[in-house]
Amino acid sequence: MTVESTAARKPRRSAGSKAGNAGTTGTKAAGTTGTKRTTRSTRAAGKGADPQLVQLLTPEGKRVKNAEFDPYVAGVTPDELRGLYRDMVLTRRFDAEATALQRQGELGLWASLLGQEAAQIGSGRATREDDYVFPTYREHGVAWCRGVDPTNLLGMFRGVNNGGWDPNSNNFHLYTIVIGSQALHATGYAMGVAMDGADSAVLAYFGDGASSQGDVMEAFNFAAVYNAPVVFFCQNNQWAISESNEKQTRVPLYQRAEGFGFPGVRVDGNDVLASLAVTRWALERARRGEGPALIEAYTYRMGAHTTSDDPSRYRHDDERIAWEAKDPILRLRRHLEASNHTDEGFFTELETESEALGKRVREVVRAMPDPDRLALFEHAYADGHALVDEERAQFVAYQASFADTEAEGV
Amino acid sequence: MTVESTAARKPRRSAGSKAGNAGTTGTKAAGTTGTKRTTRSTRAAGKGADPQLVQLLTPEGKRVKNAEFDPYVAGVTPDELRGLYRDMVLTRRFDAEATALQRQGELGLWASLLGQEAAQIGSGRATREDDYVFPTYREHGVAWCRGVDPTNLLGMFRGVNNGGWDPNSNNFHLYTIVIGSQALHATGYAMGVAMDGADSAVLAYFGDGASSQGDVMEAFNFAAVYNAPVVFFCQNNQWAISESNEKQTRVPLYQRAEGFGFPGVRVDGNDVLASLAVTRWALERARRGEGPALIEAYTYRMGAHTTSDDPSRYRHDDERIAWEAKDPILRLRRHLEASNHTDEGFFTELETESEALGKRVREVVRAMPDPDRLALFEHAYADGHALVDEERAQFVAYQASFADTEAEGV
Amino acid sequence: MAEKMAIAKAINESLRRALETDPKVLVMGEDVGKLGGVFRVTDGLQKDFGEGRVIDTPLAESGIVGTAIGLALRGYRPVVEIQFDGFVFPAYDQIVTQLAKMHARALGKIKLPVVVRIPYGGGIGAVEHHSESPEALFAHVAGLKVVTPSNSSDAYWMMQQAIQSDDPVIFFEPKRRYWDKGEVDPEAIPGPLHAARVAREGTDLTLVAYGPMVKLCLEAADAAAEEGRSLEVVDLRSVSPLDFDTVQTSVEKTRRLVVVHEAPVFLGSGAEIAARITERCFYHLEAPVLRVGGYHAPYPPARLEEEYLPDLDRVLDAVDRSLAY
Amino acid sequence: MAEKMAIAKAINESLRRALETDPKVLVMGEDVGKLGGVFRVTDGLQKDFGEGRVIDTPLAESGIVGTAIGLALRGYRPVVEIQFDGFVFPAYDQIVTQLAKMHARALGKIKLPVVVRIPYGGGIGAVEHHSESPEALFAHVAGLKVVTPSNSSDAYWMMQQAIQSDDPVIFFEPKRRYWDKGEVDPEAIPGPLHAARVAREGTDLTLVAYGPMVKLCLEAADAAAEEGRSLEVVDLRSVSPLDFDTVQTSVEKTRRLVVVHEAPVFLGSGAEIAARITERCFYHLEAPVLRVGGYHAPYPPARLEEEYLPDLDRVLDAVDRSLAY
Ligand SMILES: Cc1ncc(C[n+]2csc(CCOP(=O)(O)OP(=O)(O)O)c2C)c(N)n1
Ligand SMILES: Cc1ncc(C[n+]2csc(CCOP(=O)(O)OP(=O)(O)O)c2C)c(N)n1
Ligand SMILES: [Mg+2]
Ligand SMILES: [Mg+2]
Repeated sequence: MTVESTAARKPRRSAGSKAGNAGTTGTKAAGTTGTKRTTRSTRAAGKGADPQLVQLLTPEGKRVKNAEFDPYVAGVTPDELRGLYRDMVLTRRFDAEATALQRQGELGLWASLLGQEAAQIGSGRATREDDYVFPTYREHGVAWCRGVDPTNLLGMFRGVNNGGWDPNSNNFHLYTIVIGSQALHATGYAMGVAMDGADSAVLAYFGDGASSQGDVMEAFNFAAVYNAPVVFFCQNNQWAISESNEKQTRVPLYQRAEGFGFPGVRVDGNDVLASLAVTRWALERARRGEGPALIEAYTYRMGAHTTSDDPSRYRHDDERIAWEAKDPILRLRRHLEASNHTDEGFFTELETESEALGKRVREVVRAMPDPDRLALFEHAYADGHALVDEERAQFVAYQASFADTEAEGV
Repeated sequence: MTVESTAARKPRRSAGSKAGNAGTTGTKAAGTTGTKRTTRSTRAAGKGADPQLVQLLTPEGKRVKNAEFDPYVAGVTPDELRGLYRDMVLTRRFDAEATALQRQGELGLWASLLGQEAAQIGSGRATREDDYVFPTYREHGVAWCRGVDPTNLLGMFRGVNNGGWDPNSNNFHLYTIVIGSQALHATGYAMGVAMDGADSAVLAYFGDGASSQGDVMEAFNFAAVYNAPVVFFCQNNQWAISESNEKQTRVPLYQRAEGFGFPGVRVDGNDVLASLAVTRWALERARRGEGPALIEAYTYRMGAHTTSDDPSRYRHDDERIAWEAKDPILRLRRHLEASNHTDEGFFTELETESEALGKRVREVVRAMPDPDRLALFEHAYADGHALVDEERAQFVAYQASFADTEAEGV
Repeated sequence: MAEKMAIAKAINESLRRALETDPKVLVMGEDVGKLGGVFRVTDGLQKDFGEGRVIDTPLAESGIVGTAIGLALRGYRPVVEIQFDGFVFPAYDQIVTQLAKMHARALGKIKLPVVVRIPYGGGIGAVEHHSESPEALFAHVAGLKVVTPSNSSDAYWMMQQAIQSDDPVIFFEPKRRYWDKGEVDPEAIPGPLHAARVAREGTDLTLVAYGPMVKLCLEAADAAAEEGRSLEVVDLRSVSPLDFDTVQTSVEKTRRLVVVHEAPVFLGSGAEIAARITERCFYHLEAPVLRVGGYHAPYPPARLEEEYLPDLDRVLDAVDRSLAY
Repeated sequence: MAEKMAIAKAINESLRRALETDPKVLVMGEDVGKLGGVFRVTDGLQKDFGEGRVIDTPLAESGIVGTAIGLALRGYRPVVEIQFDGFVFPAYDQIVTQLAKMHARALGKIKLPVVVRIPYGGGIGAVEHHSESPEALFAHVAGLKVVTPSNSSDAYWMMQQAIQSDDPVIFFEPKRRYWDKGEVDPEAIPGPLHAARVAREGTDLTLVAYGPMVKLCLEAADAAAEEGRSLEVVDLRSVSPLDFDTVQTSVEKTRRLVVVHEAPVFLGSGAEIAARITERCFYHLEAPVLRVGGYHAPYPPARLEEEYLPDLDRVLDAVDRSLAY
C-alpha cells in the first residue's frame, strides 16, 4: 500500500491494510453497557490524587484486563492491531524525516511528536469520519489518522503558509499556535453539532501546559453547561517547553474535569490500545448526548520541544531513558510478536513503505515553491477590503519599478 | 457608639460594642485541631453533587451542631453575636440609604447587597487586620468590617471618582468592575505574602457569574501551584444579572476547587455564624501554609442586580419570597432572642445608631463635591507623561478662553 | 414602508429579520435572553426564536467569542453581544489572533461570519469601563472590519449587511444614541456597508465623525451656519475599511478638515485620517488636519465626562482654529 | 568601564543588576528559569537568585500579568516576560483594564511598577504569532508607557529605568537585533527614558524609527549619503510618551519626514507622528509625512516576510518620493 495524498471527504485510510472500520466495531461492542460504565468511570477518575492510569498493554506488551474499557477494543482484529502499528511506525518515520529536513534547512522549525505516537494514533483512530478534530501544532499522528497528507503539515514549518490544508476536507482543523484557543473553537463547534441534531463528536487536543490557560478552562465550562459533544484530549507529555508538570498544576490533570461536572480519565498515552479504548468511550458518550469528557494521556515528549529547543538545559537524560522503556511502538511490537500476529514479511514490507514515505516527503518538501509575493494580500478578507486593494496596487506598482533592474521577482 | 470615619491602620471597629477581637478568639479555639479538620473537610466537600451546606444556625435561629466547624466559633461571646447583628443591621441600613440616594438622583447607580449581609459580615469579621481583601463591587458589608468609611464607597456610584479610598489604609482593595480580574490580583498579593514570610492571608470575593471567567480559574490554578495563602470567597447569590446558576455551571461551584487541588466548601451564606466559622477555617489553613481554599456562600440577591436592573423581567417573586424566610438578619435576631442575649434596649439603641448612620450618609453624599476639572489629568501616571502635560496645558488655555463669558467653571 | 424607530429598536428589528430569514443566524451573549440585554436591544428575541437561537452564555467573553468561532466553523452565523465596551478585552485575544486571522491562515478555506456587537462610548453617566471607545484597537488589526452607525436607518441596514458579510465585523453601537429616533425603511436598497456618507453639504470646512459624534457635528454645523460658516459633515460609518475617497473629495472642496471622535486622540482613528488625507490632499489643505477627541487619560468618572468628551464648543473651537490658518 | 555586548546580554545584565540592588525586583514568565527564556535573556538568573526571585509561571499570560499586579500591590517590582509578541493578547485585558488604570482608579494611592517585556517584530523566519509589532495597541492606552531600545546601551539603561519607574512600562525588545553588539557602560549616567535621540545628523530629510528599524534607517542614511543626500535619523526610543519635540526640531531643519516601523501602517504609530508633526510643522513641511511599514494583512509566513517588512529599498523609495515633492 502506498501513501497517497488525500482526497476530500473520502473514507480515511483504514487502520489496517485490509481491515474494516475499527471505530464502528468498537462502537457496537461498547454501546450496550455505556451508561453504567460512564458512572463507574466517573467515580474511579475522581478517587484521589493517585493516578488511575488506564492501561491495556504493559510496557512489555502484555495485554492486561480492564473490565471498564476492554469492551471498547473487544472487536479489534489482529489486522487492525497491525494497522495501528503501521500508523505509529509511519508517523514516527514522517516525524524523523521532518526533523532531518529542518536540520537541512528545508524547514524553519519542527515540533516533533516522538514518543506520543500511541496517544495520537489511538485517539485519532477512535474518531469517525464525521467527527471533527481540533489539534495543537504537534498532532501529526492524528492528522495521519484523519487522512491529511502529511506533506501538507510541513507548509507552516517551512514558512510557505500558516496552515496548508482545507480543514473541511478531513474535518481536521488547522494547527493552532496560540496555546489553548482551539479548546473554545472545538466547544463551539460541538455546540453546533448538537444544534444540528447530529451525532458526531468533536475531539480537542491540547497539552499539559495548555491546561493552565483560561481559554481551556472556559471551554471546559461552556462544554459542561451546554452539554456539548466534545472530548478534551490532553497529551500530558510531562513538559511545556522547559516547565515540568508541577509548574502547571498541583494535582493530576484528569481530575480537573469533575469540578466542571464531567468525567476525567487518565490513560497510559504510550499504550495505543488503551488510548483507542478510552477515546472511543468518551466519543461514544458524547454522541449519546452525555456531554464532554476529559482524557489525560500520560505520555512523554522524547525529543526537544521543537528543533529550536535544547532540553539538556532543563532535564536529565535519565528521565528520557526511563521513558524509552515504555516506548509505544516497541510495546505494540512486543505484543504483536508474542501473539504471533506478525511475520517478518510484515515488518519488511512496512520498512519499505516507510522508506517510500520518507522519500516522498523529502521530494515534496524540496519542491515546495515559495508563495507568490502577492499572496501577502490574498485572503486577508473574504469579501475584500479597500485598504488591502490600495496597498496591493501600490505594491504592484512598486515592484514594477524594479522591472528594469531585475529580470524576475525575488 | 457612633460611626466614625476610619483612620488608616488603626484597629478596626470591633464586632461588638465592648467585645475583644472575635477573630483572635476563634483562631485560638480552632488552632489546636486544624490539620485534621482540613482533611475531613476536603473529603466532605468532594463527596458528590449534593450540596453539603455548612449551617450553624437554622432559618429559625436554632443553633445546630457541626463537629467540623463548631470549634471555629466556640469562643464567640454573646457580645460578639450582638456585634455581628449590629454589623448586619447597619450594613443593611447603609445599603438602603444608598438605594434611596440613587432614586433621589444623588448616585448614578447602586449595587445593593440586600440579602447577602451574613455572607459578607461573617467572612469579613473572620479577617485579621493584616489580612488583605479584594472585593467585587458589592462588598459593602466587608468594607464595613474592614473599617472603610461607608461614605467612601459611594464616590464611584455618584461618579466623582472610580474608587474613593486608600486600599492600603484598611487592606481593602478598590472595587473591581471587570468581572473576575481581582481574583488574580489577590493570588499575586498572596504569593507576595508568602514570599515575605508573613502569616497574613488574602480574601478574594467574586460572584457566581464570575466563576465562569478564565481569570478566576487561572487564579485557582496559580494559587494552587504556588500554594498561596488566598481564600476564594464566592457569593453565590443565584443570579448574574438575569442569568441563573445553571447558565454558569453544571455542578455546585464549591466542587470546582478540588480539581485544582484545594478544598471547596459550601456554606449557608445567610448564616452569619457559619460564614464566620468557615472563613476562619479557610484563613487559618492559609496562614498555616496549607494553601488556598474555595468557599461558596450560598445566598440570594434579594434586590435588583443594580438600580438599573428590573428583575421582574427574568425571575418570579415567589423565589424572593421563599428566600425572605431565610433572611440573615431575622435569623440571628431569632437566635439572640431565643438565647436571651438581647433586651429591648439593644434594639432601640441600634435603631438610633442606624438612624444616625443614615443621616450621616445622606449628608456626606449630598455635600460630596464634584471633582475639579483638572482631575481629568491627575493620576493618569505616577511619574508624569509628556502628552498628558501637553494636553493639560491646552485644556487650561482652552478653559481660560471662556473666562470672559463665564464667571467660573461649570 | 418607512417607520420611525430608535436606534436600539432598529438593531432589534434587524436582528429579528436576520433570525427569521437565515436559520443559521444566532444571537449570543450575557443576558441577551429573557432580559433582552441591558439595553433591551435583543428584547423579545429569545421569546420568539427560542433558547437555541438566542443564547444566554456564561459570563466569559473569551468563551463567547471563542465558541462563536467554533459555531461559525460549523456553518452558523453568530451575532455576539459584548455587554459594554470595557468588557471586550477578555475576548481580545480570540478576536485578534483567531477571529481576525483564521481566514487568512486557512488560505481562504474557512470563513468566519461573526458579528461582535459592542455598545460603546460615553455620555451616559456610567461607572468605569462603561463608556470607552476602543475602535482603533480593532481597526489596526487586519482581518477585522469595523463599522458604527450613527442613525436608525444605518443601524438597521448595516446590521443586515454585517451579518451577511463573510468577514468578521466589529459592530460598534453608539449607546448614548440608542434612543434617538429616525426613519427605517425595511424595503430600501442600502448602499455599500463601508462607504462614508456626506451627512450635510458645506463648503468651508469638513467635519469627519462617526457613531455618536455625527449628531454633535451636525449640531456644530448648524451653529456654525448661524455664524455664516458652511461646514460639510461626513459620517464615516466604517472605520475599517475607511472610505478615504469620500473624505478626500470633501476636503478637496473645503480645504480644511477637523476629525471628531470620543476615543483618545493619541493613535485614534483621527491620526490615520489626518496622516492619509494630508498625503492625499497635500496641496489642497489650507490648514493642518485638526482632531477633537478624548485625552490621554483613563476615561474619567461620570461627573467629569462632559469635560472629557468632545462637545459643541470644542468642535467649534477646532473649526475656528482651522479657519484661522 | 564600557563593555561590548549583545542586546540580549545587555538586558540580562540589567535584570541582574536590578535583582542585585533591589530585593523587591522579581522576574516572572514562562521558561524564564532553568531555560533562561527562549532567547536566553534571563540566562543564569534563576541559578543565581533562586526560584523565589526568578519564577517559572504556569502557561497563562493573563495569570502572569494579573498576579504580577497583585505582587506589585504587595510592594514587589515584577518584570514579566511574554514569550513572543503574539502571545501578549491573553494578558491584554489585565494590561488595559487593570495595569493601566489602577493608579488613576486609586487616585494615586496605588503604584504599579510592573515591567512587561515583549520580544517583538519579525525578520527571524518564525511561524505565525512570533513576528508581530503590536506597540500601537498599547500606546493608544493611557496609563501605560511604551518603550523600545535599538541598541545595547539603551537596552541596558532603559531596562534599569523601566524597573525604577513607578508606572507600568511595556518594554518591547527588538528580537531580531538581540545578537547585535554594542558598548554598554554600567557607570554611565543615562538620559531620560522617554527622550528621543538623534542617531545621525542630516539636513535633507528626517527618518524616524525605533527598535529594530533604527539600524535599517541608519543603513538607508548611509546608502543615501552615497547618492549625496543627507538624512537625519531619529531613534524614538519611546512610543508613549512620544518625544515630538525632538522630531519637530529635526523636521523644522530638514522639512521632510519619513516614519518607518514594522507594524502595519494603518493606525500605526506613524499615523500619530504624521498627524502631530504636520500640525506642528505645517508651514515647514515641503512634503507630506510618508510612512513605511507593514501592510493591512496578517503577518505573512516566513518566506514572505521580506516582502512585508520595510527594507532598504522601501525606505529609500519613500525618501525619493518625499524629496520629489
Ligand atoms: C498563548 C501562548 N503562550 C506561549 C506560547 C509559547 N509556547 C509554545 S508551546 C509552549 C509550551 C506548550 O506546552 P504544552 O501545552 O504542554 O504542549 P507541548 O508543547 O508539550 O505539546 C509555549 C509556552 C504560545 N504558543 N502561546
Ligand atoms: C468582564 C465583564 N463582563 C461583563 C460585565 C457586566 N456585568 C456586571 S455584573 C455582571 C454579573 C455578575 O454576576 P456575579 O458574578 O454573579 O456577581 P453579582 O452581581 O451577582 O454579585 C455582569 C455580567 C462586567 N462587569 N465585566
Ligand atoms: Mg506538554
Ligand atoms: Mg451572582
